[in-house]
Amino acid sequence: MSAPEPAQIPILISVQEADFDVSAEIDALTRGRADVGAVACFVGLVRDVTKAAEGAPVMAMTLEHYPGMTEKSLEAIAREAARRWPLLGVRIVHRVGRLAPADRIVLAAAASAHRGAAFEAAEFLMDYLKTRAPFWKKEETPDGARWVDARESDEHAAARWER
Amino acid sequence: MSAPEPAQIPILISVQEADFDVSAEIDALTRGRADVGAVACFVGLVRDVTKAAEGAPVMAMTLEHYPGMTEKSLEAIAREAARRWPLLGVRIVHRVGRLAPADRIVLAAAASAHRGAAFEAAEFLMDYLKTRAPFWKKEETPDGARWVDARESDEHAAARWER
Amino acid sequence: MKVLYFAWLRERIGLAEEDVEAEAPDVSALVEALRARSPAHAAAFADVSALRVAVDQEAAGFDAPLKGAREVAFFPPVTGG
Amino acid sequence: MKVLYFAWLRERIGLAEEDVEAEAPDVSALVEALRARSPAHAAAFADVSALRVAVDQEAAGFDAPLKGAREVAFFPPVTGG
Repeated sequence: MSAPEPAQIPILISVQEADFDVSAEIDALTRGRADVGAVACFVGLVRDVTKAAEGAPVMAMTLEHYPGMTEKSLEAIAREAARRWPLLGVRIVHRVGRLAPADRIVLAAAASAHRGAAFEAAEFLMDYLKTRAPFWKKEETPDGARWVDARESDEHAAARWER
Repeated sequence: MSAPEPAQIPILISVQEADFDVSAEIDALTRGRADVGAVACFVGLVRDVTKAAEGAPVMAMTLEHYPGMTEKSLEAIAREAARRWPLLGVRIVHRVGRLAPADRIVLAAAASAHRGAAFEAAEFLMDYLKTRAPFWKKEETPDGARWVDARESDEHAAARWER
Repeated sequence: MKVLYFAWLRERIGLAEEDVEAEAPDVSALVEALRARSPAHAAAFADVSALRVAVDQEAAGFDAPLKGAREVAFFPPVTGG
Repeated sequence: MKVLYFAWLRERIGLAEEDVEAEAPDVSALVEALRARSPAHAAAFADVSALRVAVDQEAAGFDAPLKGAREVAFFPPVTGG
């Protein structure tokens, strides 16, 4: 069974050290077009508590990635979302390098005519990004630096979309 | 059975003619705090096709509301979301007055430590807003102006959250 | 008691609000009293299943009591967002 | 063939990448060859269930064939987003 190819829609992927502006990124999906009725977006930020202990304060975080594969995997995730939902645009921005608590890490946004598809696609983008895109977080705490462990809950979240 | 009251969190509600800036609104939920790891947000925009026919072009739309009740109902919806999910902040902005195609209509954003709660709460906010907040849309088309009919699909979406 | 109308109900009745002195025990009784006000009222309230009501700015049913109520609003199902 | 390491695997082996001339038919055979390179390699690859692999920048399994492969990357489960 081969699913029909979705119409070409804007799929915009960035992996960058620089911060991003959420308004500008959403505008890039909607500017000059009046068929978009809904944009669902997600912003992930650095928390100052470690996920493992919810205790030791995080002073900073470094995000490592796999240049070359990263962009490809994010684009594949976006294209899979566009295959599953009637989307009109997808935007993913993921930062790398050293980040401080409260810094933005990631933006995932999906545009559609209606909100159901936009919400589901945005959640799908994040669940797949969390489990399939080659990023690794290293947290700096008073006890030293350590690599963040993968979360089983992220695997469960991604498994919801398997089919 | 009385559910425990959630801790006081920022619940920011605006009903206004002016446009809004998504970045600034998200910043208002996250500025100066590093416990927020996730913000899910939704932006609704004016489409240039009527929902009924998906045919006749919409030239403009006027949003009427019930001053006094509007803010109260939006705040009640936000508080209900905060009772159901471990949220760290809620922001709703809804515009009223005359809007053109591609104009922003509504912003709903939910902040939490983790993305699952943020996504579900943002979707809940929109489903309840669509069916419980006193706004009415009137579309201007070449065939004349007409009030938008309520959508059964919105009732179904809201019914998911009944309990 | 202040009675408010919104959206197409406001347009059909030709009024955004009016003061009504009615001894109506509940919303349905108030609707009966309003229907008697004018042919426009009667036409607008012909099918109340198409309407929603709020009593003192809280969503209510047509069987809601009106004792002590200061403001009753009638409107079509909402379509914001 | 270029072999890449990321995150704690990179730190344990002490290399981000290296060129490997191995006649490994699949990823598991490559892992065997890498283990023989140094005690650090052997320790890092002691438990491959903790590792993931990509062949030519596509996620793959440890049974993936390496015929024609130009770049193989090993890394822990991803933790971005």
